[in-house]
Amino acid sequence: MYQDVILDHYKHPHGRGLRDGDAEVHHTNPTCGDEITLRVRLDGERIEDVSYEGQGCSISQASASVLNELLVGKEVAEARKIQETFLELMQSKGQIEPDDAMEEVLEDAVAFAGVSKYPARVKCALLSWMAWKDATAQVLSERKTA
Amino acid sequence: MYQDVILDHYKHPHGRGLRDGDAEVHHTNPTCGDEITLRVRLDGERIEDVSYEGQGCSISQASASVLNELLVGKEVAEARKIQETFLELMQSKGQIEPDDAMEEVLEDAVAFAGVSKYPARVKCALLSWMAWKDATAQVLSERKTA
Amino acid sequence: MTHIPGLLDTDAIRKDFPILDRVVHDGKKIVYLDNAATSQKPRQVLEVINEYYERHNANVHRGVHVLAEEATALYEGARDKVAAFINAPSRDEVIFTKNASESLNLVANMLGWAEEPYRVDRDTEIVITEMEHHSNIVPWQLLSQRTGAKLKWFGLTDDGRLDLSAIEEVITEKTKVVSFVLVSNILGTVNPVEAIVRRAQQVGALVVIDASQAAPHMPLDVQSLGADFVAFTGHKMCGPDGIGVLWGRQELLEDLPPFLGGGEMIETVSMHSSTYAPAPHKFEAGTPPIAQAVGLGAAVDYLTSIGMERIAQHEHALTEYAIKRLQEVPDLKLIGPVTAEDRGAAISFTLGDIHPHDVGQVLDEQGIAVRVGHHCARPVCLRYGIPATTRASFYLYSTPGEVDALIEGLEHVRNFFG
Amino acid sequence: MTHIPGLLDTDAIRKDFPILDRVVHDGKKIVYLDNAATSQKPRQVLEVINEYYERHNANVHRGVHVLAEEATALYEGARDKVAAFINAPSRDEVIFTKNASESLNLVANMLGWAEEPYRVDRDTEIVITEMEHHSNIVPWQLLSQRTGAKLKWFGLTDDGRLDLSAIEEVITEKTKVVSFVLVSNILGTVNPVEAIVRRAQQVGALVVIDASQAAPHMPLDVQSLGADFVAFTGHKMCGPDGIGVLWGRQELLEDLPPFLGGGEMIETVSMHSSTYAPAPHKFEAGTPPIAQAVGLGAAVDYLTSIGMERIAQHEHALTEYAIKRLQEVPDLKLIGPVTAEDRGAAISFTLGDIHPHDVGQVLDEQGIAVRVGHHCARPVCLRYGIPATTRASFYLYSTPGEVDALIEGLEHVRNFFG
Ligand SMILES: Cc1ncc(COP(=O)(O)O)c(C=O)c1O
Ligand SMILES: Cc1ncc(COP(=O)(O)O)c(C=O)c1O
Repeated sequence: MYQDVILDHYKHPHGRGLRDGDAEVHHTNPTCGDEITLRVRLDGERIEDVSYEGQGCSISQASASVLNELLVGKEVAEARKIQETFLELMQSKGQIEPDDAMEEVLEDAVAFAGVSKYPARVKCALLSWMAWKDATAQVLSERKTA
Repeated sequence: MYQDVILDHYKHPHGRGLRDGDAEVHHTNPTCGDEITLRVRLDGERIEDVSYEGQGCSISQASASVLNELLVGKEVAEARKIQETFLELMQSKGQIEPDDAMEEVLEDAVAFAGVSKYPARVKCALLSWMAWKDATAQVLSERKTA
Repeated sequence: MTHIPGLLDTDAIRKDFPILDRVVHDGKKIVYLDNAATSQKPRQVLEVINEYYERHNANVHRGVHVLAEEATALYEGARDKVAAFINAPSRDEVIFTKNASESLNLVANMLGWAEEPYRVDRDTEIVITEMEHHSNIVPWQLLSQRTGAKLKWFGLTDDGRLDLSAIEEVITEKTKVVSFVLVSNILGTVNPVEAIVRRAQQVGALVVIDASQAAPHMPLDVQSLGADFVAFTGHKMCGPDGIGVLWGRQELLEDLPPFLGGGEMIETVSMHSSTYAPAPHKFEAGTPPIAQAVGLGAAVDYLTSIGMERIAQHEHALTEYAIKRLQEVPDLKLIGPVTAEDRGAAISFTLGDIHPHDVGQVLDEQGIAVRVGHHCARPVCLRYGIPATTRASFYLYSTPGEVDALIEGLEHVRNFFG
Repeated sequence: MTHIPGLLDTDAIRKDFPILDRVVHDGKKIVYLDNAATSQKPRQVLEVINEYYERHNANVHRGVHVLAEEATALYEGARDKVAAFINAPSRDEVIFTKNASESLNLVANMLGWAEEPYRVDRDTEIVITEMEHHSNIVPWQLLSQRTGAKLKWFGLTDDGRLDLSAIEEVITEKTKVVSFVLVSNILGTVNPVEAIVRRAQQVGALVVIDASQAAPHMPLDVQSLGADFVAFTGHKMCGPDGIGVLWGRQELLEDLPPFLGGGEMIETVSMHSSTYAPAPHKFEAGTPPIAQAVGLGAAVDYLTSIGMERIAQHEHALTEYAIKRLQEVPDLKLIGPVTAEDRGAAISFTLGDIHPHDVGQVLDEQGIAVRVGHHCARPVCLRYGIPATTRASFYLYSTPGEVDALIEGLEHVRNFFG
């Protein structure tokens, strides 16, 4: 499960640290103590920044780094598609062998395919993604009510 | 377990029916619905009568009949000894083979030796004896306080 | 051998149950007719349990090592199997308990501690029936004593059925919960679920069904029952001891408070306060009966491989035959429905004046195992003015030959005490 | 092989545990160091359980047939064995539950529903400690929420011991119950029972001891502990899942109200009211975990045949060795006492910045099974400002070779993430 890509992101995380955002969420994985504070800044439909801070295992840390790399700069709709694809992969219990199409969508994130075989670790990989989804939804719903 | 003596007492019970007494008790065996109402009449230290009515299995019925036959006319002290010997036999889990001495004390009641091997039935055999003990204690304690 | 249509191939089935070869009392092969108390276990279940302990044993959840992952997959896999067996809309609605009694107590306690609109308190009413097992009476008596709620019940007709004639007065606007047995363990009666559920829903009461004697014997579909909670127990359905099930509707399980507190049921704990995991885990405090759940999963596989419809058919045919034969025994009186219609395979009776204890004992001497007593349903005995009954109860491995043995045994009992 | 005095003949013992031959991850023999989560089961226990199901299986109590009598004798025989194992003054003080969590919830619920002088209510206080397992925290939190009683606790010292310096302020005249762990499952700490019991008795508070991590590992004598209730769990002491024990003092069990209602726990039931059986049955509603109790009886026989003193000595020697070796690992920090004195064989640690999940996972790849996380004792992690720990825990079959494997494994972890 510890692909080099994952270890690389773990040791050299992208975009780590908290910067300005339109919404902030705090998610935890109570069973292992993983935590993340994550902020999203949108410019219209474009994701301008995803900044984060937290503690956790290599999988959750690397996953946040990959998320930052993948989603910043994308439109929300596309980012959602990426998030859903990643979720699908992680819930596959090792049954999905990522093909080229999936690799095109997920880029580095396909390295997490192996993690999906470890039920106890799937939550680690998903932590930052769930936080991102939540934060984005908050920004959008605040906009609506504003 | 069904010795002829037991079946005999079951079919032709001694002293069944409620007559005058100095104390009355009602005991039940909730697990099987056996019930007995029992009265004791004492004349000084002598047991003048043990009368009873109830419903229950052959073991509990026969045991009450044997009790009546054995205890009526005895002194309380001697009856207590008999009751204790019977209790000991019934709690022996089939380990006691009644000898002549025991047979002299218990007479027909030695027939219940086999019942002691059946934990579920020991309570049936003891029901009337416990009722008798209880009723007798009541009479004696009432006398004291009177 | 008597030929009766609808029977299973019991020759084959009996080979799966090692205990049925047991010989008692100097050479008498056991005739096990105490299935309503507990069922026997097939090799297929015992092997799975052994295999679990010998190869995969670990504590579930949160473990990152192979054994913990395997144990978790097996335990949660058992939940999937049970969910499929009862056609639960979601696996997360299946809670593992230690037995049906705990399942029923769990519901009673949840409702006592719940917020509105579920809360049972002094202004509300609880409805049960006179044919409940003590495990579906005492928890409600305790709840009623502790909350001040009024406990009401449906009485019984002379022929062993629920008397629903006054249903509108029994289940009222004040009723918060109606709990009743699907198949009576003492009378054999199969109760009319629809009529009761309809009335309960009219007044907005929750419905709890005690399916302890149904799950082992017939197809069970919690969705078509229309209840809110369904309880049953593993040991009566070819599973091991120590495992029960409570199925509950998801929204309810989300809204209702936990019962037992401890490991596994929490989300996060500090000394000052805790939050709880989502159902089913919220209701599974402590190390669950892991091997037992896995065993129950294997039991469900076993039963499914034979087919619950086929099992029900087998038992129905056997019950019909047994009732017919029992009615030929002089002085024998059935307690409960006297036909096999809407009836399970537990048959209670009295035999003249002979006390059930004596009936059971003399049958036992012939190797025939029946249960005697009030069968944890004493109010039924009170209702019919009897101290106890003798009960013969059948399962998928029971045969007409065993019914015949029972009849012969009863003849012997009559002669013995005649 | 390292030679250490005081060790058991693990070559012989390991032959009793089939799972220890299990090979994982392409050829690595398992090194099972997750014994604080659950123990493995010897053949001797598995055989007894199988024999029970294959020859004696029936429901207990009230049965007049051979199987029911055998099952009852085996079940009640297990109670005798457990009573002897913990030196209980009476067998009737031993209650079988489903696990230690249920045992602890049972006590908390009894005290909530009790009459005076036991009743816990808004004017009273409950005392626990910061090193409790969630199963000894959440039941008291629930009781406190539901009754208004105040929940207080002893904090921890930096070296992983109870801070009893303010014992007179923590346990006061208002304290109704003090519940604490004998051996911590996360820190390994063995707590000073006498000091706490003495103070509790001064103020007339009941004492509950969670012996879940003690019963498997050392002689347990409920009389010399001086507590009122002692809880432990079968699966951690070579017994099956699904069985726990609550020992309680007879007078208390007589006086206190029941918890779960149902079959087996009653004396007599009518629709209007019920009376309860004497303890222990009063607290054993429904069909108990029969085969599991019988299995626990066999486990107790097994442990006794080896000798609890000898087991304690073995684990002490191994713990001493493990602590020494672990301290040689760079960046490794023990969480809990740093010597083997007054310490059980569960050893928690952190390894630099490497998250315990990663430590556990990489160890697992080498076949080494440890547990990572908060070990159902999250307040301890909060106290020491860490998200989680890695925990290695030993038992009677653990060897110095396995300690060495752990140390090597940790070196590999460091290199991997270094
Ligand atoms: C100290 C302690 N208390 C209580 C428990 C709970 O035991 P169980 O999960 O068997 O209920 C455990 C184990 O998980 C424990 O280690
Ligand atoms: C109808 C019914 N309900 C509940 C129960 C209780 O099941 P358990 O004893 O497994 O809790 C039983 C069996 O004893 C039963 O027959």
